[in-house]
Amino acid sequence: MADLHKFANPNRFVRIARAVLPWSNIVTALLLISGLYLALFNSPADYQHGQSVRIMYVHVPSAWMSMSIYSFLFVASLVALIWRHPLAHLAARAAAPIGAGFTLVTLVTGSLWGKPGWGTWWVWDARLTSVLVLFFLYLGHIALTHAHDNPERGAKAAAILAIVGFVNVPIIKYSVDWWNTLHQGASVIRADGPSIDGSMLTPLLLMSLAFTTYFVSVLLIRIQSEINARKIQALQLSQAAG
Amino acid sequence: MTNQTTRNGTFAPMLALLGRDLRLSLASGGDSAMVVVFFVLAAILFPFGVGPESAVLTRIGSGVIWVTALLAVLLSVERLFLADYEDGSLELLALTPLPMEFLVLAKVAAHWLTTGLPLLVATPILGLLYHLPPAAFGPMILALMLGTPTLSLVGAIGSALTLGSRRGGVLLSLLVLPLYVPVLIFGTAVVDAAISGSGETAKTPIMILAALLLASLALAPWATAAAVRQALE
Amino acid sequence: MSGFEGRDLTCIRGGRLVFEGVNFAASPGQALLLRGPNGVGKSSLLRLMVGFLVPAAGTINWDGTPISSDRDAHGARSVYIGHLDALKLSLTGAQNLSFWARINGHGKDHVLAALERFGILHLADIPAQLMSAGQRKRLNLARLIAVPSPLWLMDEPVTSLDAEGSELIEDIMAVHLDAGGIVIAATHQDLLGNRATELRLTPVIGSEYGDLA
Amino acid sequence: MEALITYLEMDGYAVYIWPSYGIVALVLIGLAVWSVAGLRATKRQLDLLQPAVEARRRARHAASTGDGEKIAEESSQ
Repeated sequence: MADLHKFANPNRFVRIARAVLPWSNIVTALLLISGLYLALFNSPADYQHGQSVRIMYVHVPSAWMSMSIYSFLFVASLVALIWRHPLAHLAARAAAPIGAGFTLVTLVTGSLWGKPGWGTWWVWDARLTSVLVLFFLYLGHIALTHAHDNPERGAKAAAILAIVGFVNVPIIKYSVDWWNTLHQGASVIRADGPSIDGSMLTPLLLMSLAFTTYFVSVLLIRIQSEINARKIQALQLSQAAG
Repeated sequence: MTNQTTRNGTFAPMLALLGRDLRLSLASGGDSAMVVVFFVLAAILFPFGVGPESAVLTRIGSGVIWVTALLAVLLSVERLFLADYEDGSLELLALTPLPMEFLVLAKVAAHWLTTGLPLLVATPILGLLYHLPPAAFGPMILALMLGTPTLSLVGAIGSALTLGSRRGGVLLSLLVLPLYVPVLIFGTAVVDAAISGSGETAKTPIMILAALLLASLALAPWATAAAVRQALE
Repeated sequence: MSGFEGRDLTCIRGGRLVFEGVNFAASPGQALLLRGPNGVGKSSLLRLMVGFLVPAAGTINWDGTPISSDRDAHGARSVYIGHLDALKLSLTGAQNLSFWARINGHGKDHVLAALERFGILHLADIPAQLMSAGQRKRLNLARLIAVPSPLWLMDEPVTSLDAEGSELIEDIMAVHLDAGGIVIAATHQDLLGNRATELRLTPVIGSEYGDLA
Repeated sequence: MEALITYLEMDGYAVYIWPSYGIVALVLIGLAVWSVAGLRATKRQLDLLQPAVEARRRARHAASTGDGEKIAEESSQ
């Protein structure tokens, strides 16, 4: 490239991404297969929750993912704003939909797990409610990135929101817990998971690792398409400038 | 010809901005009156939905008052920077010797005086409509006094972030409402504690509301100033 | 080196390279006119000078120190005249101007002098709503005097001004230069004759990739 | 066959377990497919745009070589 800009050389990133992607796909597949095998076939039913404990093997890992991706969003936004690194903006923009996806999965599987336990589809359990609020933080971030005509503006605004949001997550968590204990109706038993013994821990960890490598794979794909989209925009702009 | 800006403290410029904003909002036919009317009207709708039984109304009273107050602040905070952004004043405000963070504080103060304060004045009326016991009026006013500035501060972040965006209003509420959850929880808790019994239990939520206010006094100006700066790029 | 200078400036907006390797220098008493066809980045360069935009590369210095080190000090020493008039329509001419004076830490003593200098003293108590576009432009330009600052940064200062207004603003600029001030304007008109040096921006060829080459 | 059915029933929890894994599959696969499709679409558009810009640049470059303009090297992807 004649006048490649040295500030953010995405080609180096694209080369790395292309190298890493096949491996992370393979690892994800292996982890998923082994995880699912253990989760669905080779682990005992829980004495208290019965077979429905198998939902936990997807519910808990996706909850962990929804929170860790939001932290990823926070770190990417910090890097983007402090060091003005355009790739970090794209990483945040690529990660947000994945995080929202995992949060949605957490909510749906949480409700499906709650139904046999308490007989209702939705329980205002402290953790589930916090995840519900987190879901709207994700939607806010995604909406803000696309709300401005100039994608650069949207990225910066969303980065600031991610930082403000991240600072608020513990506050929201604390206030929802406080609110939950305050209104602790007799009927709602605490939704803590079953005591996790060895045979259940391994599928849980395998599934969590599988989800993490899945996140890495999809993130690398999405960042590459964000880079292409920005190149297309730059091409069109220079075409417009004649 | 050096620039003789005597940096006579940060308050004169802040007061100048505060004074201008107050004069503007009074001149433009008191948009604070509209905010109060929305507040009372929205709160009046609930009895049509849930029925007039006073036991029910008392039970949901503080929650309804807080949610409608929160929505009233949200609706009015959208225009906080919009007018200045559209007529080019925001650029010039960023060029004053005073850091943007202080100007944001002045604007939020002006916003609170024109919306938060009128809401406080209108709250007793709703208290009567919802048959809240007299013991609840004091804590309700105190909770709103601590809560509404926080709502204005956090709302300012949202309004700066949505400057120049296409769907301002709806986007603003999507960004800001999740951040309002803690203020709503502890705000209503103050009144519930006052209604249900010993005033003692009301102390904790009041302290937390005050903590939330101090935290947003620290975080919001930085975030809003950063959002305004990137909106001016 | 006292004065205002920029070295090897590169500006990227919206992923597109606007210009690169641009240098400028203006010492006290000098005027600099930014020339070039539309879309070449005159306004972007001006916004770099004001500090709204941060250059992707290169630095802008005032008396040797980068302006990014103390944005508020740079804000205090400069006056920016943009495309928009930055006036509140419900406030009168004097109220608008004295607001800008007080918020920049000045008293109101220059306000009436500024209105008079721009020939709009009679608009002191008239709400900006009732003023014509030319009068509003003069009220906006009156900030140059109401908020005394050494560095004047102007984007198309003479648009919507009649001939008499353009002459007036040229005289005021000349007085400012004589007093050791600096004037930088992005404009198509010829201003200040030989007292102004020109910086011609040319469209950047073949640089279709911005920060994400 | 019998064992399969009893297994699938999951002691009566089937109606909760399989939809859970269904939503997981739906979201994960959906996200992956949507991302890959997005990447392909942008690549295709980029390949379309690339030559057009190249041609235009060479034309402008050829026209302006007269006045010693900085020769932009041929961009090699």
